[in-house]
Amino acid sequence: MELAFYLSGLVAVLATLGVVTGTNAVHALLYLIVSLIAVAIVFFALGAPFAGALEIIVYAGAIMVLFVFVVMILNLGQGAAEQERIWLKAQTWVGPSILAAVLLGVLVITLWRGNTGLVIEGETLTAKAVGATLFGPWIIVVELAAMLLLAALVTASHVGRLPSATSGEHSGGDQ
Amino acid sequence: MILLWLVLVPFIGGLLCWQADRWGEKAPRWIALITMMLVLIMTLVLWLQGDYQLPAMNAGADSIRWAMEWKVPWIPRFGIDVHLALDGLSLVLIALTGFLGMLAVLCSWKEIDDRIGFFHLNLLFILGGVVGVFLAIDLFLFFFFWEMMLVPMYFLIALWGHSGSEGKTRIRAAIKFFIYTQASGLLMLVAILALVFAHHANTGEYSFSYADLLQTPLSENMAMVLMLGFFIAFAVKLPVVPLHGWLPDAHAQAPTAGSVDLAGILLKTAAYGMLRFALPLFPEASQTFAPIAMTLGLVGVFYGAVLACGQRDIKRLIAYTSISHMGFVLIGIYSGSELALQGVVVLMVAHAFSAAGLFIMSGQLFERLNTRDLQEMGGLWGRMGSLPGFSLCFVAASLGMPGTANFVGEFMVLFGTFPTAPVVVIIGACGMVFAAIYSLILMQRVYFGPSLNDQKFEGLDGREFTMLLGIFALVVLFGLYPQPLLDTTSAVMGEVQGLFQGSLPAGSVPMSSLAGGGQ
Amino acid sequence: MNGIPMEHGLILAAILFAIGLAGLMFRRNMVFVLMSLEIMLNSAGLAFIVAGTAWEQPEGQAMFLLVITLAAAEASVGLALLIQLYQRFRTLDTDAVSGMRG
Amino acid sequence: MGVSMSYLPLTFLLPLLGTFILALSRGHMSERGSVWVGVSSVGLAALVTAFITIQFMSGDQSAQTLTLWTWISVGNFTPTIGLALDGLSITMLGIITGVGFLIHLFAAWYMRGEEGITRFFAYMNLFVFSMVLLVLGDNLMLLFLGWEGVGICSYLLIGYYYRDSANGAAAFKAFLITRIGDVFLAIGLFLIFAELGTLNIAAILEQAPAHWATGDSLVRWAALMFLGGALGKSAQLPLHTWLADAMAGPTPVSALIHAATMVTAGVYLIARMHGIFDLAPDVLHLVGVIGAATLLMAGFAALAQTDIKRILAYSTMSQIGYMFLALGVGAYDSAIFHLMTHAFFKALLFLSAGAVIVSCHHEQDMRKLGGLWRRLPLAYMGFIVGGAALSALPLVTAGFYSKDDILWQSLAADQKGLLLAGLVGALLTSLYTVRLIIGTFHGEMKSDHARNAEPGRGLQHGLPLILLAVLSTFIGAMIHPPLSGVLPASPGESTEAGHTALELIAAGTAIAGIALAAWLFLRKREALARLVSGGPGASLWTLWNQAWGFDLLFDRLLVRPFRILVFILRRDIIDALFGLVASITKGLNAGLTRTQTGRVRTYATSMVLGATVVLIFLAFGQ
Repeated sequence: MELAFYLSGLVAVLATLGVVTGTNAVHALLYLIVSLIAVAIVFFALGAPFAGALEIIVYAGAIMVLFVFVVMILNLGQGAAEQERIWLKAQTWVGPSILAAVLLGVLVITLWRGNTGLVIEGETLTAKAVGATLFGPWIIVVELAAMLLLAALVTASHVGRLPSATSGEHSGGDQ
Repeated sequence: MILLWLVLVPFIGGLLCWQADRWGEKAPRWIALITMMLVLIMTLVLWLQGDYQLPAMNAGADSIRWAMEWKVPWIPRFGIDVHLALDGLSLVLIALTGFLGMLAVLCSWKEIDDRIGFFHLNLLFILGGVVGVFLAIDLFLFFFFWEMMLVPMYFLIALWGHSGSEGKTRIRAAIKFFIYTQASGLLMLVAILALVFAHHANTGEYSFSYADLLQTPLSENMAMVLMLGFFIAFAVKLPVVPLHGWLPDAHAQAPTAGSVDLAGILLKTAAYGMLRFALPLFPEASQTFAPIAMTLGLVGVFYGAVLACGQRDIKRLIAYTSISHMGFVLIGIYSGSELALQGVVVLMVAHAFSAAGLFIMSGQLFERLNTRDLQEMGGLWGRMGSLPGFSLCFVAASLGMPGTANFVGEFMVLFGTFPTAPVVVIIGACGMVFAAIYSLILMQRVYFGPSLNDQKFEGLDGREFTMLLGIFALVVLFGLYPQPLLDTTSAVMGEVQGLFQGSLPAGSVPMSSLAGGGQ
Repeated sequence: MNGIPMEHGLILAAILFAIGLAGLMFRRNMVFVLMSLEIMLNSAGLAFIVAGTAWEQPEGQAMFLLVITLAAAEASVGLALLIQLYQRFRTLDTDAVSGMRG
Repeated sequence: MGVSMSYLPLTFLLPLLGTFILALSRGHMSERGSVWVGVSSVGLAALVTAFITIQFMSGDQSAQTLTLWTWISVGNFTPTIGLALDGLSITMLGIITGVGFLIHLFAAWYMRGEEGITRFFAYMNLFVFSMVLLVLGDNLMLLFLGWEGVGICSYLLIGYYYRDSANGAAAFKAFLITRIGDVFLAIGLFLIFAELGTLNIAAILEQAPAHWATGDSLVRWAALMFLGGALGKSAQLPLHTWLADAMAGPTPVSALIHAATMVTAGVYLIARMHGIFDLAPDVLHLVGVIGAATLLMAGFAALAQTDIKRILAYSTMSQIGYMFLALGVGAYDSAIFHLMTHAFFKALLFLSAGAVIVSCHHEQDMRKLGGLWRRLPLAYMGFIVGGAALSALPLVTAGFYSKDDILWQSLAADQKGLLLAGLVGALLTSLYTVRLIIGTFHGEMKSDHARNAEPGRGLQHGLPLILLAVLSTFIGAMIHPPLSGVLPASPGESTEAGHTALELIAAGTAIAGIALAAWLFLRKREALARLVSGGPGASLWTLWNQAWGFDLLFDRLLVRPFRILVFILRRDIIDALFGLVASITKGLNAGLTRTQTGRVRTYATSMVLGATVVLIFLAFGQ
């Protein structure tokens, strides 16, 4: 169970690195999907099957498909790759990555010194328990989540309307 | 009840003028003139029938006896009430405000021609605020009027001023004036509130009234800090040298009426504030602070004089001369001798008249020559009717020529301060030489010397002639017979001097050390 | 090996978060920015789960659910904006859209 | 039978009335009208003075006072507008109004045709008003009022020809230097009031001996301050540079102000406050020394001047030096006596010079005049009588009696040094007087101004000259000012030793001086010219011409630094300091706006930066 955790953790890290340094949008997307699946495996390894399933279905399934769909609309593919390469010149990514590394270092050091000594043995937390808390004390939060989704739905549908679909207004009108 | 009317009349008059703009050009001017005349008449009536020879306040009496008092609770929770009171000092200064208000309206008869109603509204609101300051005895009300004075003055300079020399715009000058006085007003507010809380701390109830706050015992350095709060607020308005930056700019860019008001009355509110609030509320702190204040006054005298000699703009020159005169006022206030304090009152009145006269003269020069630059003037003596003659008289007054009220005031201050601080007086007396330098420079550059062309300008018309003659008559009258002025303020000054009865200000050089020899 | 100490899980989340953050900062293409955002959100979710399971409490996973809803909502709006950006400026470069300059 | 004091205020109200009428006439007054008002006001004042003098002389000559109203009354500071009449003030009043009237009469002729004559007579009347007040004031505040009024009038009159800025500068300089003297006087007033609590002169003189012991440092300070004030007004050594430039004004002004009245105000002040000076003997001696020094300095300077009026100005300075010398040795009576005779013959000299100048179309340079004695007989007569009185021609001139009295008093007070200075001064005086007369009237006419000079005619021109000429002779010396009760006894009364011997020596020096000068300037003119053009002679001549370089010294020492200071501070440095605050905020604003680049990435990076810093602080901060 630990082996699965460490292995999939490694895969996840490598995949995200691939996403971040990728020049081709579609390749990056695929790397992202791989990383999400690796994280799902980690959840399973940790004994949170409900979360793992959610991750795969909602995250990898729905959101990534959305991304792929958008990328396909804008047919980024190969054309934009050279452009990406120009943008990724050395001096653009050195600064931010150093900064991220420093932040990482700080987090790791604080975690390392934290030594709470908690160890995860791997017994699963069943979806039933999660469901009970969700619809028990956290009922309001779920309602709020629902409202958030509704708001996102409305905005996305409104903002994302493509000109061709509307009645011939010039593109980028003042919706 | 008449006190309330004294405050309200200018405000009502102002509103009337504002509306009267619709009925033609002359209406606002006449209404403004009548309002200020009303204020002056009311004060004169008060002066004649009221007797201001308050018997020497016996030390024990806690309540200070006012000639007239009018009190209405305003915010009872904090002990704030609309408490107006009148005594000798405030009466003299309100009469001065009335007179100078009339002058301001008269001298801008032809000068202001756009938005006349709004101009007179601002002018009368300033005067109303000033009358409020002189009457308010409740510290909150005093602060209310103190801040209320500034806004219309800002508009007066910003909207009707002239653009300054070297491109300094009048908006900049107005803003500078506003920031200076506003910031210092804030300091005073903090001091007032601290005082009220200190009062609350040991009597358990809030009160802003002057009589109560007089009794609040304060620790040594707390009193010094609060006194400094008040002093800085008044020092900016007086103006005392380091904080004087706003006066020359405000004067150079203000319209004549604004300058007359500014120099004539607004500077006096600061001196009044010191005499009414800074000294009585913190007697010991003021005593220890006296030597520093006197040196500041001296610095003011010399700094104002030296800078006045170097100015090219006539109104800036006159502004610096009033800084120099106000240096003497500061010395007189902190000298602590009754003679000097009486001298301060006479000097305040005299400076108001001579500064108003000089500003009206420069206003008329501007109307004729359309410039304030001394380089472009010269040899104007015979070419302007009797204006040069009057300016000679006012220059003599600002010079401190005996026979004018300035001389009486200045010499009383110096006579009074000599026993307590001889060194300050000796250096101050040398200031008289500098007064001669800048006054004669003004005369020399404007009226004498070769004239650029011999074009004749029209002389003074009836209005201007009566105005200048009136002011000069008053300057000479108080120069030769200042007794009525002195009698009205003798009681108040006695009280203020009583505070310094305790000990000679620590820093002063007692007479014997100067003698340094066999007695 | 008797189980995974919580710190390792959290360190993994931190690494993922840092990589996402770096990507956010230096990528100029809007799509990659959104993807890095997703990574960061995902790593936050991971941290919740690790902590939740370490303390054996279901709240961690409940919170994870919320993280996911948030990610979904944010992604949809982000992509909608992306499309508008593309329509309007014919480019996906975030630097081109710097109208709000000082 | 006391003097009817109620008429006394007329002596100064009449000139004041004249000033008002002329000032408020706003230029509608014709020239004849303004002359008539100006001269008659002073004439009437002179009449009133004569009337009062007759009453005073016939009475018991006791001091009388008249208080019009209390000027200021605060606590014990109660100066009043009060007049005091005693021997000293009646003499001064007589000189001011009498000589003043004659000068006004002459001015009517002198100023004919000048534009702004109304203004001239207004100032002259104002001057007479202030001078009378100065003399009659019974307290020091009123004296100070007259003192300053006289100062401002001399400023206005010196700067009368205001078109030429040089005259303005001369007037400015005169007022400024006298103002410095006034500051000393003011400090003296403060000191006296702080110590004695009163400003009334009579009270001061009576309380002073009781309050201070002789030589007390405070009374020495007070005496020094009074001396400072007197030096300023009477143009004595340190504060004397303004008198020579004051000649820029019209000649009647120089006659009235810079010969007869104003410059003697300092002598009057010291004589009036003799009580204070008696308590400070070393300061009194200082007065004598300054008198002697000025006497010599002015004598030499007068020798090397070319402008008639400047010669007379320096001669006035040296004659006042004689008066100070007399005061220094305690001979107050002879100082006032010399003051009176000097007023007569110096006014005569100035008016005759005025006559010459107007006749030669405002030509004042001696080198351009000459040979005028036949064309201008009256002026020549004036110069001869005045010059003789000035150089103290024995027996026949007033100057002889008054100047030798001073020499005798200094001998009696055994001040050998001062006596020697006096004698050398007498020699110098006769030298430059004769040089002046010969230079202007004898020899050949050196310019066309001189050639077609037409003599003045009419009563206004002739009467003053003749009257003053008469007064400058021994007749004038017969008028003894009634100072018996007023001033302390002078040293000369007690001993008579050596009086006649001294008189002979003094007469001898005067005659020798005149003879030497006549021989030098008539015969040896070329030799003198050569001497002056050569090396050492030329530098000595310029040194004397520049009046020993005091002017230059003051200019370098005081005027130039002040001008530099004014130039530096012109921009109001302290205000600029506050301006700094404004500019700093503006700079910050400019800097910060640059950070708003509008790019999303920079905002993200700055957010992360902030977060990291906070995190680091939290993690490792405590």
